[in-house]
Amino acid sequence: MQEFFMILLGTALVNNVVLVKFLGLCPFMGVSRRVDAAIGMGLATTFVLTLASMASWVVETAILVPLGLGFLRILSFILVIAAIVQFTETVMRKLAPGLYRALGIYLPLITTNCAVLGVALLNIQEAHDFAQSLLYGFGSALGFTTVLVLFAGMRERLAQLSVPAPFSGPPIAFISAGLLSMAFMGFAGLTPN
Amino acid sequence: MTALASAPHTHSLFTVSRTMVAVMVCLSPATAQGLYQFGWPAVILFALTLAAAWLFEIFCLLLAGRPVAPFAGDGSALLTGWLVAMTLPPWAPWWIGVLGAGIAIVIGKHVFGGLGQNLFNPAMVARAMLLVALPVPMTQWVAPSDPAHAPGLRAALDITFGAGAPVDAVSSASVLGHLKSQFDAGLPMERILAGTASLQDQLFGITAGSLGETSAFLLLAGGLCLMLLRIISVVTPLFLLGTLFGLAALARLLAPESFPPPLLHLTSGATMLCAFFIATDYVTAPVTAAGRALYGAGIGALIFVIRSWGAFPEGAAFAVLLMNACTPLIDTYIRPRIFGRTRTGKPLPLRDRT
Amino acid sequence: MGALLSALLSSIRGGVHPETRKFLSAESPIEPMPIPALLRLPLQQHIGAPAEPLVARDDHVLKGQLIARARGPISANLHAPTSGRVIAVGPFPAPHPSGLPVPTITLRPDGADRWAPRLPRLRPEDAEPEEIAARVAEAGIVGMGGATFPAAVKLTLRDRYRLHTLIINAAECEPYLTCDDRLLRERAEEVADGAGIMARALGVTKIIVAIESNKPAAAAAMRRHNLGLGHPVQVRVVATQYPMGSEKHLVRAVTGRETPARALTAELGIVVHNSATAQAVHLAVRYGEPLLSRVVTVSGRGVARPANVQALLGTPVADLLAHCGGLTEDPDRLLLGGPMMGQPIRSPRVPVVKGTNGVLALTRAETRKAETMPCIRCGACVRACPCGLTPFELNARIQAGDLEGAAAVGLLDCVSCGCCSYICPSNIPLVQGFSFAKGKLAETESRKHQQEETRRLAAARTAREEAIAEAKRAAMARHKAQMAEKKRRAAEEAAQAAEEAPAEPQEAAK
Amino acid sequence: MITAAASMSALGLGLGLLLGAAARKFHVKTPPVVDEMERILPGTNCGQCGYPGCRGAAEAIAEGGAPVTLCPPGGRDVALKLAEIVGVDCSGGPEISGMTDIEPQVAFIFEDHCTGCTKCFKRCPTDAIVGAAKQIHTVIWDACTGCDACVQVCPTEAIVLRSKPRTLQSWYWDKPDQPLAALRTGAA
Repeated sequence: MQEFFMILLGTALVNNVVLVKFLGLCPFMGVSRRVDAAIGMGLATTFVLTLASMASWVVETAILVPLGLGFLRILSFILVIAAIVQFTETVMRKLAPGLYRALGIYLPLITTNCAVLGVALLNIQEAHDFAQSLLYGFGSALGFTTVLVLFAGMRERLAQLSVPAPFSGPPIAFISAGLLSMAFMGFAGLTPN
Repeated sequence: MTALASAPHTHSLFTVSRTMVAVMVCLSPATAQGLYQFGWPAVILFALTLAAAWLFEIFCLLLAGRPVAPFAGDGSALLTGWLVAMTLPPWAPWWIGVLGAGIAIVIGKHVFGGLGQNLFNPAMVARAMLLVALPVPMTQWVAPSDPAHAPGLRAALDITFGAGAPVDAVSSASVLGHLKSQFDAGLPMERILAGTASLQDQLFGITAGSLGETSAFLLLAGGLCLMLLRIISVVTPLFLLGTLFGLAALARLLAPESFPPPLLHLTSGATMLCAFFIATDYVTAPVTAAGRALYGAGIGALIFVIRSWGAFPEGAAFAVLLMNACTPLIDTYIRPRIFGRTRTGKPLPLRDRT
Repeated sequence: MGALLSALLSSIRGGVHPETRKFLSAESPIEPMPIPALLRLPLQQHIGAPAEPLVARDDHVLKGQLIARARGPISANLHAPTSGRVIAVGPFPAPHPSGLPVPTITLRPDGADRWAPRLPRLRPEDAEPEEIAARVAEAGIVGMGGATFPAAVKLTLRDRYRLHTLIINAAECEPYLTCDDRLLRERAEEVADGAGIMARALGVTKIIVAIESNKPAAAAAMRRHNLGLGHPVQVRVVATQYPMGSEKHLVRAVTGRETPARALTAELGIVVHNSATAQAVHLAVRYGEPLLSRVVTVSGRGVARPANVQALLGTPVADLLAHCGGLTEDPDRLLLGGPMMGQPIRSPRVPVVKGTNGVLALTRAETRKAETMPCIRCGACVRACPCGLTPFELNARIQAGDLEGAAAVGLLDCVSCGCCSYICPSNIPLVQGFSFAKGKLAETESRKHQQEETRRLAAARTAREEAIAEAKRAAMARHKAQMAEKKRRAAEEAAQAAEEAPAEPQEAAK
Repeated sequence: MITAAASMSALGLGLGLLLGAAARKFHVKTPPVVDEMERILPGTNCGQCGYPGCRGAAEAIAEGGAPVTLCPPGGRDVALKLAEIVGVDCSGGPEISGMTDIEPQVAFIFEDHCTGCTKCFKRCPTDAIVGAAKQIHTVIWDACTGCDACVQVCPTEAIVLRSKPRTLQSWYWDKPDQPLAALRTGAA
């Protein structure tokens, strides 16, 4: 049990997928304008990422390895992820239309979110079994959501400030993200890997 | 008859510069003890950092085309420079001080738009950036020397501006650094504790450590008098020290051989300075009492986590930055209850006879 | 000791403790004032619709004569404060920071001060509640604490709500003002009697007079005269804390019950009236005297001799200041009401109205005006706000232009008491920002409402146009049909005529 | 190579079927956008946007031909609401913040020039002008939208557009400028 907790903590905080591994930066910058949109995006990505880690592991062990099609790994993973995102989109459009409009273009863009594909590939690279890859996917998604919501809170406050002209808008957002990433370096060395 | 202004037409005596001056006065005992103990190099470094902070402030104000007089005089730049200096190693070279002040004032404060607008505590931004970028010069601790054979003024100038501290002078690590290195080397906790300074020395700062962080007792005294002046609220320091002490005591109970006694956490490193002077910084802390409690507890817990398992011996800087990132969210969701409304904002039900 | 004592008394959340500076005028008794040369009486001295003037230029009026009638349910009558000649009924700058002209009756007193026939005296002990309410409305009495809500309307609340308590608000938490204090000390029995009359009109048995702990003499005077129309008047000393005088906060402090947002205190069964209103009701019901004058505190370091003056309504501020020895220096602020919520005025020529409880001339030392610095999020305003709002966040959103965001965070629950601006270490004019935001939101709201109205008008017009066009087309069609009919009939006749016609010529030819 | 192609197409086919089922199960009908937009526009068909009435403007925006800031009487609020529907994210954009809310303009008739020719109240889209033949006309300010249709048609140019006078009730303090806070960044 202790080992599972280490994986979860490790991927969520220590090797945070956005601030340490620098994956999934475009939705991180794109959807963090409002906190409620950020929470929606975080939940959608968590749903997709967890499902994608499991599905990619299944595809890997069930199809690619027995048939020796390792070179098709990225293609098949992208196919699976795209299907899951499309499924999420249809579900969200029915159940949460407000959130659907708030996320706008960024919902289908989860397919191209490098964090999702990155985590799936990392699962394979570190030869996780099914449970580990599920936890790894869920942990990194949790890290992504936490950082995204934190950053959305910061950007909402930045919008209220009167930042000097050369820094107003995206530049100050990038500087804040940089400082946030530096703060996350405090977690360095918390877990072995 | 001056131009018309809206109500109210009178004001209290509580002003910005008054609060900054009060904080600096309460910081001075601990600083004085640190400067006395680490001799002339520390004094020069301290003065340099303050001056650099003030000059950077004026430079940024001129660059932004804003009136200099009211800001330079309000002492906020001096206070930031002071806090940066307090966290530096006493005999660090001069450019560390200037660089720290520059980062704090320019990146920490003026990029966000000046006083009251920064998201992160400027002093902690500087300390974290220096710690990450220059690990070696930032961890050169100096044993406290009695003034009899401390370096003279000329020698001090050489240390700060010249070749840097002579090698033999840099010996014992700070309490936490000693703890971290020995523990990683696998020594049992009891032997490590025997090697560190006695509790009494740690309390009064007769140990190696940063320029102003050594004397926990004087910092505590300064913090309490700030509370009496009602400049800072009791909530943040109470929850910070409480959570840190609680977690440390719990860990000590569960695994005595791998955790130091809880009191050591309070008296060592930047805990006291962080609890009373950094975590209570108005601009980057939440506003409501409940928000400040959560903020203080968060910092205390993170300090404990980083010190126990993290790579850095001193976790205060990162803990503060992480909780600064949470402040906007805390302020959005933890709000005072509006008069005549329930906590969720709907009008009170009429049958409610409370 | 006082502070300790007041801490034990019921206090409210937040609030500030400004220097009261009531010592300037607390010891000078209420003094009458000679009739000024001109009286200017705005038609709108109350909340609600402005009154309708009944007099015209060159009319001669007597003291107490009705010169403007209330218009609509929420309005108030206006009476001539003294006998004289009406020299103008037209626009005159209002006693308001905007200085906008409002319709005003200007009266030149003739010095005779002859009374018109007064309203018949009423024995309140056996008068019907409706009778009392009618008399109060007839006398044109409004809330004298500054809110100026027509008092009669409040007295008719009895049929809609189950009322059980009447609170007389003598808290007077604004610094400098001592008019309620003096009123209680000198005319406690009138206030008690007025309270009793109002209690009878409201049908309540419990009467509480709330007085701040910094006015012990007033509390003692009120305890001596504690019988209002037979009902025992309970004197309740509350903590000296601004804004204790705010209606909802006083109810919270005295009875512990919190009025739900957007609701009246009457829904809790409690009605609050100012002590001066009670005294005015006493005069109106017992002696048939309408509201003609009121006690005004003239104070501030800028005034030579601070005093409490029984001034006629419509007295120009300049005359009032002259009566109190004039100004010692050019004041930094000249305002009506208290320093916390008072309104600055552009010139001393504007008149005193029913809601003016103070005229202050404040010097620079008292206003402590200083440069506005940026907000450092110190949270002092959040602690000071009695309504539990976050003023610094409201200000940040308003400055960034996000007024809807400010409204979502509680801007509309702000009562503009001034505590946040008073305590702000950066001297930020928070209340002015909130007034701007509320005004702008109201303006946008009314513009949106007007857009809907104009859309309805546009739709109605196009519908009418089509109806007219339709009718015209129908008329044309009918007309064409008739013409066709006529032509066809003419053609038939012509055809018949043609058949008969060949027969006739033959006869003629024979 | 065949196995690769076969497995991929099988995978693709399977997922496709899954999505088809999900799409049918979660189908949702979206309201016609044009009607929604028309309801937001003021509806006075004043033509200041250059399109034939508000319906025309709504259709133009729907096709994407027209910017959301095309309606001056609507001001910023209408522009922001339209932007939300169209999904254009320009809350901070220059043209939205540049659209300062113009003071509401209303028509004003100079009585000494008015000859009572009734041309104007026939043209007024909201019947805001009151008058009869040979009688002096006047404008009801609450009903007037400032579309200046009457100004163009008046033979004696007796009508001029003027901002609405402020009353004591509608007066409010102006926004306190905070000079020392920081340089304004051009935001509204």
